[in-house]
Amino acid sequence: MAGLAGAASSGGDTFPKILLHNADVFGTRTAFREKDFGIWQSWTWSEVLNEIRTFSLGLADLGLQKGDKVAIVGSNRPRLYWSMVAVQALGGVPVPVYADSVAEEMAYVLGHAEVRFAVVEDQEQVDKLLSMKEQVTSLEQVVYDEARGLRSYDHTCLHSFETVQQLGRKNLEAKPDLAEAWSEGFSGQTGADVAVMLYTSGTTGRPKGVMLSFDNLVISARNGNAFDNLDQTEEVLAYLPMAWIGDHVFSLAQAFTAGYCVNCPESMDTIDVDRLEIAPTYFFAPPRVFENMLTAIMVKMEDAGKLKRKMFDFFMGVARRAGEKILNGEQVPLSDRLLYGLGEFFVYGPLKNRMGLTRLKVGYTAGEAIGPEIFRFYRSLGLNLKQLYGQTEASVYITLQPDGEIFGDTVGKPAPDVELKIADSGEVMYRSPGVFVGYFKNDEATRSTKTEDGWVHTGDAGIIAENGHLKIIDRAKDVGKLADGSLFAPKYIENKLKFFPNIKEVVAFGDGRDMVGVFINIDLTSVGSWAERNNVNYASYQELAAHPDVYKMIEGHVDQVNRDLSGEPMMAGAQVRRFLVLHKELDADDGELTRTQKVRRSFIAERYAPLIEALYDGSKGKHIKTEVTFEDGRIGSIEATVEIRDMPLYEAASGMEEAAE
Amino acid sequence: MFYREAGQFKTSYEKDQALFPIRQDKIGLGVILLIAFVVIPLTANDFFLASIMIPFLVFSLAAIGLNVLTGFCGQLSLGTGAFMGVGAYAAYKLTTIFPDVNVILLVLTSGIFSAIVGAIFGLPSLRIKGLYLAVTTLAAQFFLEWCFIRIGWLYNYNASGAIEIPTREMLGVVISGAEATPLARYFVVLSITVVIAFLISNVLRGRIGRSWMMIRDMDIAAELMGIRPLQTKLMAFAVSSYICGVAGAMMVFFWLNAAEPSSYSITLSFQILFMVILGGLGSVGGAFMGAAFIWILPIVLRAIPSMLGVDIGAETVEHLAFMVIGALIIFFLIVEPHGFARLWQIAKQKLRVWPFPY
Amino acid sequence: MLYDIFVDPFVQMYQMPDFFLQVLWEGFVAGILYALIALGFVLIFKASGVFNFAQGIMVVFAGLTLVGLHENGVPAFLALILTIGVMGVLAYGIERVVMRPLVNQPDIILLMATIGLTYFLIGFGELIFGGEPKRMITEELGLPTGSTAFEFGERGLVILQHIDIAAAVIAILMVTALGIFFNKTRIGRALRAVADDHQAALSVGISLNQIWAIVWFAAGLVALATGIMWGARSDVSFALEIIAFKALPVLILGGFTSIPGAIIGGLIIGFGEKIAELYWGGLVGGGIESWFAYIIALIFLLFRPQGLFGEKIIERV
Amino acid sequence: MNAYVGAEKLPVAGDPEREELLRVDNVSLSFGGVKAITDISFDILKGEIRAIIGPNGAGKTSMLNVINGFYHPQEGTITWQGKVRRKMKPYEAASQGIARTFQNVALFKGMTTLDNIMSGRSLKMHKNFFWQLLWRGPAEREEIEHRRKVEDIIDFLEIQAIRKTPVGRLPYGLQKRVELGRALAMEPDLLLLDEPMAGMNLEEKEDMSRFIIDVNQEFGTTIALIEHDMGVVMDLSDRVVVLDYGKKIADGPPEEVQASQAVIDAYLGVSH
Repeated sequence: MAGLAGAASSGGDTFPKILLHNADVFGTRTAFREKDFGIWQSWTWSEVLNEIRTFSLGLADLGLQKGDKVAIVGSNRPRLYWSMVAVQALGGVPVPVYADSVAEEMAYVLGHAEVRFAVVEDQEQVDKLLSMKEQVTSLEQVVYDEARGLRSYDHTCLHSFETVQQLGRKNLEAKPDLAEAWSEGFSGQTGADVAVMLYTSGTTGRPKGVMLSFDNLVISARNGNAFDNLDQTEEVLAYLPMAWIGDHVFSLAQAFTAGYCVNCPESMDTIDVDRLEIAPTYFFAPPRVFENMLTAIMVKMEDAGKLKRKMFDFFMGVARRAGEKILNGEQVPLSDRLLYGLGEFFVYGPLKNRMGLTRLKVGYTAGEAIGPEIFRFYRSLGLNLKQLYGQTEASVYITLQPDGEIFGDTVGKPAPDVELKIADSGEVMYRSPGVFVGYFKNDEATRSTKTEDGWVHTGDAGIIAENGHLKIIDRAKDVGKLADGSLFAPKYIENKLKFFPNIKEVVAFGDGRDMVGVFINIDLTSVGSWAERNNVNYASYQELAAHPDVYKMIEGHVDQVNRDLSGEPMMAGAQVRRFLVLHKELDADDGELTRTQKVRRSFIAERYAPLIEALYDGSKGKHIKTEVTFEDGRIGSIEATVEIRDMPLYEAASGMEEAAE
Repeated sequence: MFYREAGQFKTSYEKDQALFPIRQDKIGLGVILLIAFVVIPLTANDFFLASIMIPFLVFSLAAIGLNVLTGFCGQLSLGTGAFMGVGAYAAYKLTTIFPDVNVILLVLTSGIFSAIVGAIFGLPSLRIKGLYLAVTTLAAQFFLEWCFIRIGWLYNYNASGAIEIPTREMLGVVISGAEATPLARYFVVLSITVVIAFLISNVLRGRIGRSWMMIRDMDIAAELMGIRPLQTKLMAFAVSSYICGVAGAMMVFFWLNAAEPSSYSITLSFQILFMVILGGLGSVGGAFMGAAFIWILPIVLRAIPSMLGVDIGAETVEHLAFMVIGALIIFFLIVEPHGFARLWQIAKQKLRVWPFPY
Repeated sequence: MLYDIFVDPFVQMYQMPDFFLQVLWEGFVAGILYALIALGFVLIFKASGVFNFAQGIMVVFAGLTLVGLHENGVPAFLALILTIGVMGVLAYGIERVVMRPLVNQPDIILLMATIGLTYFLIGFGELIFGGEPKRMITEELGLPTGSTAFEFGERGLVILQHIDIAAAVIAILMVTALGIFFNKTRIGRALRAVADDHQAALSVGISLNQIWAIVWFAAGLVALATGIMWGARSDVSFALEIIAFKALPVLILGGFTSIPGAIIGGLIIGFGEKIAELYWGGLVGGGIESWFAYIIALIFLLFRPQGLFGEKIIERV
Repeated sequence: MNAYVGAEKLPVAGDPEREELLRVDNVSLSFGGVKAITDISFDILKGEIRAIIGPNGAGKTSMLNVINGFYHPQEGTITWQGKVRRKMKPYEAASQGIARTFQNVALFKGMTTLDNIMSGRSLKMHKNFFWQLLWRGPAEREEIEHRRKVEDIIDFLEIQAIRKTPVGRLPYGLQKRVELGRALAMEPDLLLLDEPMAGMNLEEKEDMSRFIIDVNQEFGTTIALIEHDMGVVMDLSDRVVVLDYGKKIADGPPEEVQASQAVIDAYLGVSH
């Protein structure tokens, strides 16, 4: 493995070893910060070593053994990150779990992983774990970070983070050579040992536990650091779920290998302010975050004064024309360069400042396709935003966009050390040092995903373009054919529609049918502000969604997409024939979305079967009643008559001309 | 726009509670101080120093003093002029009694007398609120003014009834009296004003400042939370009067050289009150802005006709200036009752969130 | 010393009763005039909660307009009517330009606005009429001049100026007229409704703006009367503005909203200050008139913060 | 894993273990002849949540005002921590450990959330004027020491996002929460809450109830509260005293009080 030589030359091959190294080399540099009690509480690397060591020793005292699984549940907090390394130092395996998953989901994961210990954030999580002690019989000890409300609980098996650390500290005082012994304990670990188990949320079936070794993570992280020249001076904001591979790599693996600082926000309410304060130099977000930021910008600008809006529009025009070229180092007329400089002062700079991206060195978006308009918007401001394509099974990195080779519709070239190929079925496959060890207690799945010689099925259909960049079309299994044989890639259509800010979510149907029909979810922020400006009155989401003016607007968007599709030879056959606007927002609480906010197609097909039926039987509308879960957990139902509209189609050849008119 | 705050995060309460937590503000303040201490002395002529800057600083300090009482503690006072007078007469008597003591020290000491007098006239504030309290401070104004006229001892029984400031030196430089250069006086006034403004800002952000604001915002709640109303109000009266007293002493020592009782009349009280209101109640920075407006505007107004080459009698100009000032005061009260400080706050907020409206 | 303070003045009063009576009369007249100014304050405060600092300058302004018009050849009575018209325009202007945009602002802001108004009127008045004192056109208006001396006791003499008698009579007439206006007329009742409850007033269909214009006009008329009376005693000059401050202690005594309070307060201050000045003032060098009224008010406030006729305030949380 | 001892409350009424914190004996209060409170006696035990309920105008707020020294009763005595107290100023009550919130939020409108809660620490801060002038050194250290305590409260009440917002701009529900924070900052022995949930929606009420219970359990603070929402009162309180027209008509555990005929009559408005 080529990349390993340079990257792994220092620091060690497991996180506990890297920790020792960092405490030594970066001792006084800040390693973690957390906005807590109003200020950014900070820890240097040597302090972090100390914290992790005492906690680790405390866990050992509580009886944590090599090979034990430890659940980590909660939002991004330094202590939870430390817990993972503390567990690893004892030879245990941390299992981060999505903190907002419902008890049932969590119980399955914890039971499957056979966790013995759990380190959790607060009372809410403790309650959740206590409620599932029947399902999770292996669970013995629970450690919590936040003591609030837990005073009166029985503490025989429940410990606060501090008391565990005190335990460790006491032992350390009693036996001063314990520190030495602790380091000794993990010096024998190798890169091949399992470092962490991450459960993939999976759009279908039960979650699977992906076992990643230290090598997987450490080498991938070092390659990533080298690729973007990341070093100990970076600042990142850890705000994505800890159970997600993205966060694990960015906020732990890369942070440890590069030695940079991880900042945990105060709460999800304050994230915008926290990002503004920290101004991360390396930022990672799914497209959704960028979309929301852009929507917020546009909505706010709508409320700005006329002059300001004019100025904004003018300079955004300049940015569209010249911004990306300047970022890519291309030739730009002097006048545009000057205007861009002016725009930087008046608009781009302040805009980046408000988003907290002033210091951004490189930003990534991944997880889903990002709208080309959105992508271009950020890049035209001079932000080095790039796309990457990755998976839990690959320790994130499969392909990356190198600096200067940014194309909106592709996800980049293979990352360092990654081999890529397209299977005969059209499915993308890869082989890399980051390839996972296997699925925990699920050899069958492991075998069907990972070939004997180490190639992994991504499950995505894609093509490699002439310039060597990978282009993803859809999930391999979702790509289907219409009854007339034309290619139907639902995600492709959905994404095209979702790139309109007014549309939040789309579900396309058509496999095996004679035409394409779609469900559309409007974006409440965007459409709501549109309604306000246009004096459209509405009392509820449902009313807004069914409003004729809204329908008209959406119809325009669908028409635009059909035109676009007609221009692409492979996709022209699958234009949208009929659509409807859903009366309720798709929601993870109702099981319609995954916890990472991806559409659960089959579930929706089942739940809204009558609507699908109506899409294809030519009716103009359909009455439907749907069960919903309210925020407080109550179950209720809403009903509505949903209108269905027909759309004209464009011919594949003439579509181009019409579009050009 | 100029406020690019991304990346300014606080890792300690010390920094979070700083007077100017935003870096750009710190830079701005630095620039202002640089101009005040270096650029103006190097470039300005005597007229500018003696007729604009020195009075402006003196009034700023007095406005800060009144602001402590009215803006922060919510107690309306119309006796500022008299409290300034107490400072002036006290300082004058002190130089007579202790001719060898540094005059700056005496000016600073004179404030203590003013503080005592202020606290005495603040006593009724325990029972009296709002406009009624204003009347009691008017009592102080007229009573003290009368004292300045009738008690000859205060002005050393001069035939003129005025106090005249003797020449005093510090470090070999004449800083008071007719021979003192405007530059020397400017430096003294500037230093005292800046230091007191800084010190009082410290008080205002701490426990004591908070207790004043508690009384101002909701006196009943404050009392139920353990604030002793009388002590707290008296302290505000004393501190406010101290600052006004020092300003009053500076007024005669470093600006006018001589003063009559009428220098500290009710007109002065109103002038200072205007500075506070237009500058913004409850803002130290606003006091400077208010003082600049009220002091400098008439000078500019008087200068306009001659600049335009229009030949109008000096008296007419004076009358017109009065009208314009009166009208502008009403105009600003209507536009922004919370004063320039609020206007600046709004502008600053706009700059911070630029290009967004909020 | 103690003798000078506690005994001697009373001995004097007894020994020279004519002088004492003269002092009382002086006090009475001063009191009436203070009361008239205070009345102007009360009218406006009652209806709009504005502490009108400009009342003093309005007195001067009214007086100057009257005299100024006459100087320019306008017959006295026509000048009087025109002046009333000017005060009406002024009241309307103030309501439109100053009060209406500042509605619902805190007391202190409104107070400041009236001080701003004072500056404006001083500048405006001086611009038109010049800064020199003018003689009031007392005779031209048909007001009495001269004086009558009453013999008192064996060798005593009390002198009553006719204009003072006229002032007293006019003041009494004015108060009576205002009393009738407030109690018997529709607008008067509306004014009282506004004073009691703005919301209620609105709900019975009275325009607040109208009412404010009317009270400012009424205050303007009172100012005109005060200006004539006071001008007849001394001269019409901007120095008169200072007497506005005298109205403050009067208000404190009488309460900010009570018309009888203003009268009684004015008299107390008038009597008190003259007696104190003439019998005790000499002990401390004289001139105590300038602050004596305030000290009375201050002492009074400490015991009765709500004034003579104000209602007791019960604080609630 | 062992079951935890739940948030069940220990019975308080008549519990000899519990010390008496405050006792009101035969208190009567009138304003200019109008009787607001007539001959009322009750006690508050350490660590309990005591509710004072009654129809509008029953004298509940007056009762609180008497307890914290804002009104002085014409008759009767108040025994605070074993000492009978005479006429007492409100700030003395505060310094002896009685804090309260108000029916109509009485926050310091010109200050931020943080400063409002800091103001609750006033009694515990002592650095004199001259240290304050200097700021650096003792005054700053003291300020920070108390800031930490205040940040604990902000964290406890989950109001981090509004820390530096002027309270005037906050919605009503949050203002009430800030006010509770301000009272908590005084670390009182007795916390008086005057209609802590007035004007709140269901969700806000639930939050507030949780905070009240948490305050009582986490800090052991004794709480006396006035509340209209009977459901809330029954859930929260250990004992309830019912007033009507300034007189006490019932006193006891919630269930008992709820069943009392006098109480039912009072709430239904049966004439006397």
